[in-house]
Amino acid sequence: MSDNKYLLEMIDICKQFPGVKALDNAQLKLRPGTVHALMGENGAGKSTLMKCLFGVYIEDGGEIFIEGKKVHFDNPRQALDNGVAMVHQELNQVLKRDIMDNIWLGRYPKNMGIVDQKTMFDETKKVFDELDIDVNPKMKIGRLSVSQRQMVEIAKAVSYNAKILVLDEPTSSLTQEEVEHLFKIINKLRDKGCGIIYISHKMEEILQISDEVTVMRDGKWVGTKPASELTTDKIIQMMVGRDLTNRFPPKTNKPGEVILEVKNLTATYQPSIQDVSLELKAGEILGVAGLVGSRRTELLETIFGIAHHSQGEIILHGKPVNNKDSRYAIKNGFALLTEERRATGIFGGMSIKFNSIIANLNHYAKAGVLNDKKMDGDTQWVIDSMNVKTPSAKTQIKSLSGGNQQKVIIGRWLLTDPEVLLLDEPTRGIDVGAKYEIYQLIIDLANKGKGVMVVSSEMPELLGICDRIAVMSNGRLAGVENTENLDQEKIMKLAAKYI
Amino acid sequence: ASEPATDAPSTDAPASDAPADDAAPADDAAEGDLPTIGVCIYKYDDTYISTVRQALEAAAEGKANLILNDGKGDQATQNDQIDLLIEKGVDVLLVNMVDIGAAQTVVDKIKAADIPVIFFNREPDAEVLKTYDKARFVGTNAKDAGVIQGEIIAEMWAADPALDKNGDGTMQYVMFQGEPNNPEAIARTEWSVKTAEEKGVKTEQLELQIANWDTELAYQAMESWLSKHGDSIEFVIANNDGMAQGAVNALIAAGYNTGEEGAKVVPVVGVDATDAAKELIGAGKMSGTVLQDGPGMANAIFALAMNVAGGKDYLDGTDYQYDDTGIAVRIPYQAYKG
Amino acid sequence: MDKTIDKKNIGEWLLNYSLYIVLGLMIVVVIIVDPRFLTLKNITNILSQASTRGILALGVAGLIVLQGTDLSAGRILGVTAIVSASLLQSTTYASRMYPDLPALPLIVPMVVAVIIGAVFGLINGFGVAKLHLHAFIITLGTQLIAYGVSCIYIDRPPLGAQPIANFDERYTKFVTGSIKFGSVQIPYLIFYLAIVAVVMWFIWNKTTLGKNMFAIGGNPEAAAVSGVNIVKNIMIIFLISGILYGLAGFLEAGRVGSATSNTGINYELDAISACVVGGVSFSGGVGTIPGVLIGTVILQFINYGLNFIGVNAYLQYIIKGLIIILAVSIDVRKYIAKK
Amino acid sequence: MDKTIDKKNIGEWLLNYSLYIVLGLMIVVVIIVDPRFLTLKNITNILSQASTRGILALGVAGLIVLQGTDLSAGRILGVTAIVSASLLQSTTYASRMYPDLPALPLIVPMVVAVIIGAVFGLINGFGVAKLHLHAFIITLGTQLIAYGVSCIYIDRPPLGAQPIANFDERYTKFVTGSIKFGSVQIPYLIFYLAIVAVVMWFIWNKTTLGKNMFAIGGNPEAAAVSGVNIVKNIMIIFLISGILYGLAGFLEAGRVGSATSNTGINYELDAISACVVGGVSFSGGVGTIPGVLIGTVILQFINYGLNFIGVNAYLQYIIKGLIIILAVSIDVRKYIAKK
Ligand SMILES: Nc1ncnc2c1ncn2[C@@H]1O[C@H](COP(=O)(O)OP(=O)(O)OP(=O)(O)O)[C@@H](O)[C@H]1O
Ligand SMILES: Nc1ncnc2c1ncn2[C@@H]1O[C@H](COP(=O)(O)OP(=O)(O)OP(=O)(O)O)[C@@H](O)[C@H]1O
Ligand SMILES: OC[C@H]1O[C@@H](O)[C@H](O)[C@@H](O)[C@H]1O
Ligand SMILES: [Mg+2]
Ligand SMILES: [Mg+2]
Repeated sequence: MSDNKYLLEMIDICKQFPGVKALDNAQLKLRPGTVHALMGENGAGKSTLMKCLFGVYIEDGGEIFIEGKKVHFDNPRQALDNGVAMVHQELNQVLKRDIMDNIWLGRYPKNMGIVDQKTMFDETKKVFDELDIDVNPKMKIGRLSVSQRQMVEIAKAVSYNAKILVLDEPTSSLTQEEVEHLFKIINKLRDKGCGIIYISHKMEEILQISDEVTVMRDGKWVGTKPASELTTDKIIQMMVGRDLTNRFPPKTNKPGEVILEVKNLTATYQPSIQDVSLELKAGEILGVAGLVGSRRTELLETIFGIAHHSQGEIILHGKPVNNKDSRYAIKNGFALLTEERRATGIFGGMSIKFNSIIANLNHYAKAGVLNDKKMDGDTQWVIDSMNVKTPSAKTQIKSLSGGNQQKVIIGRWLLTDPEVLLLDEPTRGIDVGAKYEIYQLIIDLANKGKGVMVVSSEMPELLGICDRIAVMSNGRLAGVENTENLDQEKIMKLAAKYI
Repeated sequence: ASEPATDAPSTDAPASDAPADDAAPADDAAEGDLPTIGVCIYKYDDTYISTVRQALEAAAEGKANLILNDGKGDQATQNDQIDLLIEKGVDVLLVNMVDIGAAQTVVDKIKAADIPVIFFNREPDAEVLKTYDKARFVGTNAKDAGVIQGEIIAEMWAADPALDKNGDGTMQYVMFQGEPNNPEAIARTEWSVKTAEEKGVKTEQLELQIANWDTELAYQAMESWLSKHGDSIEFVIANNDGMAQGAVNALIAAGYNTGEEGAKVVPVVGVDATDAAKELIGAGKMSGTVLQDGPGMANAIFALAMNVAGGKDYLDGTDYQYDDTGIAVRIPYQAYKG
Repeated sequence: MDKTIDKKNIGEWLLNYSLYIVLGLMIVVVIIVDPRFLTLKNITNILSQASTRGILALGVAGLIVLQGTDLSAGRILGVTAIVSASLLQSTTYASRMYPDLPALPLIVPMVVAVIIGAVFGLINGFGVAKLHLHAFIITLGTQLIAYGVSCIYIDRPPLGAQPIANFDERYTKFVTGSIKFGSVQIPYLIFYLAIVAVVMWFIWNKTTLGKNMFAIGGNPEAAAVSGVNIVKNIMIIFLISGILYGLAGFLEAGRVGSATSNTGINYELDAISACVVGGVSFSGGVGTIPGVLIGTVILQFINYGLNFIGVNAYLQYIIKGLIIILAVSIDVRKYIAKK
Repeated sequence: MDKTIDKKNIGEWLLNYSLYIVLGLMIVVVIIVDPRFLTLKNITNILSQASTRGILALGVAGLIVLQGTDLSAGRILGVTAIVSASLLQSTTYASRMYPDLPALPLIVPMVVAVIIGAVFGLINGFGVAKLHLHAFIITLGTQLIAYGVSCIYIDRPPLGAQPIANFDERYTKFVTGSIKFGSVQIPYLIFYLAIVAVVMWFIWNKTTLGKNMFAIGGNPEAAAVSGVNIVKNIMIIFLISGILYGLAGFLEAGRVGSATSNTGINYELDAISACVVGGVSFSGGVGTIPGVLIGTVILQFINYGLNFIGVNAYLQYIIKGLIIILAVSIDVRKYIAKK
């Protein structure tokens, strides 16, 4: 059929979901010993294509060849058995079990029919050492931070020793350091002759790591080119089908008076944040940087009131506020975009309308009875102003791509007309086009005098849009600096201050 | 077939004959001085059985300590309770079995502990009881209730030709049976019809439903039968008043048996003579029932129990007699027609 | 190409209306076996029998939407039935429970029943919302408690656990009466169910409470972040369920003509089945009022129809089991993610 | 600072051992009310009474770990009890079900019971794994079917639905016999439970099947993408549950001395309660074998202890309800995420 030039060929793959043609004759050809980046806007069909390869979905049409042999996988087991391993965009882990149980799930080493815990432990340790992961394999995985969990997921995929390794946004919550480490591993695997499919929205990474780049748009194949022939702008142009000159919109906001003061905030249930004090001004974008587990998420949660504090004060407009829970927070003008969209953001089975209006019901209700017209109007506003790609307002949100889901949730919060926005990784897993839109939105909000706190693991992003950046280190505040005085290296130094 | 021992006095069986009275007066007797009687009830909230239980408690007041146990309609639970009562060292056991099939197991347990036992209401096989010389039974003659029902039916059928609505000379009836494997239920179902036939009533069964003695289940079944058979149903026979009541309520809702002048009537007969049934009969909404004398049964059980607890023979000083099994005391039924 | 689309559309249509199709098929089978089934009276019978169950199911449905369940529904119905019954015995009935009680206005026992139901509902809600118990457990607890309370209430010397019966005429009329439309008698009970269903539909679809319910059921953590007062909303939904049980209990005693400590036993299984057959999902956040109603009618139809065509009582259990499995198997096809 | 840590540690310790503490407290209360309770015989009584229930609970537990439940457990136990009983009636008993059946080796009826249980288990598993039904629904269906089958099996002309009783001596001995250790009689039943518990502990903790079970219960998607054969593993866990129900049914008939169509009714509620009281969580992926055992013993102790000190039967329901709520309320504290 075809010569063995390619490790993997996916030809004319089609996949239809109710209402969406997710893949429309998509193509991908992966050479052995290369890193192949798969790029595309949110919803372009990258994850779907990989899930077809991995047997999670079954394609409606098209052919898949591995080393020239036609294959068809009905389930992940078959894919794994044929040398394909995958890190999924969503973290699929059994949080109540320990790390080793998760890593060896589906292939437990056995000794006379009994699961061999010792081998599991030793092998896990080996993989972790190789990847420089420093956690006890016997720990419950649910106790790890998101980024640690992502590292474990990568370790697991690597440990399959697969010919083909798919990484679907593996670095979405990794720090710079961890990313560097991951790249070392990837390079090692490449040298061994593995083929690696790498999906990411982080342009720098793509150019740094990949040999070839395939770009998709609307489920279709747009093109495949050697990375050496590409620049960020060229990739973006292929992805969006038009020019996108700047990655960050012009910063037009002007910080004004202090609106929010956080004084000596210490969370009740430790380990968590300790003695954090900072100020947020009207019209200011304050970044929050830090290493994994530095408690940035907890900082936002404690300010928002869904995590309790034992000491300290939160002062809004000079008056202490007591955010006893999210209702008080919303009433007091706070909004929190959470880090784990699927777990704590979307109502998957519900419509876009439901997802848009749910935090703002008080505005539509008279004596508990809702005004449908107002709700429809606001939903339309969310779809329009966030540029949500959806067939209708009644579509279930879970059938949107990750990026579009995120836009709906940002829209949800904007409807509540907050004064202080707490955004935890607002652009995680969002494509460049949409990222730009979100940056613009953040700046617009600041222009309207709102205070915005942005937690992000992408330092260029923080450096690109923030007025000041607070750096967290091991639950403490290591410093707050004007952005002009900072660069990636300085941030890293601060991040290590209390370790 | 053996006739019931109708000569045994029931309601007026003097509990004061019981030996416990010879002991110190109740008020200054320490609890420990009184005999301890373990009682196992098949299901506490069974209407009829709870009359027996209440009467038993009244009889025991100041004369004995009763330890009452609710079998909850589950023989396994009852077995567990018997183990416990044996371990507590009661003087006598009174057992109203859930499932008479388990009688041998229960008798064996009790025999091993050498505790006297009186079974009541739900009758185990006499052969089983005879494997233990300290086992007795107090109850009714299961078939009698059915026989009396049959007599009531035959009498009514003969007295009022209008009951044969379709005039075919045959009584089309529906039957509500208690539990599937309860000997009383089976005997009542069988003998009510058999007796009516013996007395010259030709019968045809339209429907039979096992309704677990339950009013609601009977109500539902009756409602659907009524719409299916309409006026073809000429008689309703129920193993107890609970189910009869459900049938009556469904009939009333469908415009029958309203007790008003000229209303269409489908006669309903039950067993137990509960107060509710008596009231319905008084109001002309139900036709008859068979009185089962709960207090009478309780008094008999208690008298026998006190005797054996006091080291005497079961029947010592009472007017009760064994039937031809030599170990069972029978409390008679009576017809109740209002 | 056109043909496959047609086929797919028909398939989807069949799925969407599967419940109605199942019901329709069952009706057809019954009519074929016994054509006498085809009377209006049978339909009104089924509907009025479905009424108290329907009200119960509407109460349970909200709890299933909240990812919960309710094992206590039947017993709560039982205790409220007993209490309403005891307050409405005919004053001419000598052995009534409260010999000195005057004839009460109907509304009084109804309110008492509703309050008792509400209290139990609140206990269940408290268990779920505040004690963080799974609904299965707290309602198993209240099931036992409600049963114990019923027994203690009903079982009084000298007679013991007697059924409470012989009701005041007004009560019986209020519950079992009917309106004549031309030649058709429509039982009041059908109207009562209809009123409750409309109110519940409104709550589910047009109020903040309804939206919050679906939010909590769909993703409790997201709801917590979105300013939904989880505790309050769960408590209110449980409160409403309790109110409906109380109402159903009040009606059930009147409908059946008596109440015993057995009244309501296992009703919750039918109510839950009705919800699930009607498309309310155990995974939470999914369900509709018409679905619950059709589920209730299907179950009641199974009971009634099988009896009507004279299926052996034992076989009825097996058939009922099979139909429940079948109906839900078809319904879940809608939600099974395509691979 | 040290003090608060101590306090916290004590708090945690109390939480971790809460079940044992609850059990201990109950025992103390019973002993205070009636010191005669303190005999070995009472303990062996409770344990042997807990045996068949414990085996049932061990079967149900795996299904709860899989985020499921089982409403059919009691009825499956019932049908297997009936069938084993019918094959082991004393050959000298005239009205036995199979008059011509010779005395069978005990293993034959046991295997038959286990096979019947296994078949029901597989049907349940098929419903969950293949038809994608919630366990509540498929097991509600098989509950009805198993009951119907029991009734039809037991209800034969000419005698109708007689209890199946009068067992072969070997059977009764095998089930209700005991071994003497010094002055203590230890019933065989306790050993049977112990053996089953050890086997199940091994399966849960030392085999791929067990680990897969926890993974599927904890996060089915994670298990799926890791190449776990979800369908197969679910089916096997259900199969095992069915086998245990069959075994429990075989033992239960022998223990009680008879089997009827009522045998096993509502046992599943006790089994599920035992699991949940013992810390098996409805949210899936959590549970231990010792937990299930202690849960079973706690429930049996409630029954036994309350009867022992002579608590009114109706009050017992209320107290049992309260204790279940209390025990689980304490247990769930462990898992409530504090923020
Ligand atoms: N299970 C599903 N059911 C229905 N539609 C789906 C499903 N999964 C994906 N889709 C749709 O298929 C399209 C492609 O989605 P996919 O997740 O593959 O995009 P992506 O390129 O990975 O996007 P992102 O960068 O946001 O992860 C989207 O329109 C999405 O809404
Ligand atoms: N070293 C650790 N040991 C145990 N648990 C940890 C550790 N680090 C973090 N966690 C837990 O992981 C979760 C995530 O931590 P947190 O979100 O505060 O870190 P972060 O700096 O926001 O990291 P990320 O960038 O991944 O969001 C928290 O619930 C925290 O309790
Ligand atoms: O076994 C229970 C039954 O006992 C019968 O004697 C009685 O008539 C029935 O109403 C029912 O109580
Ligand atoms: Mg994707
Ligand atoms: Mg974080």
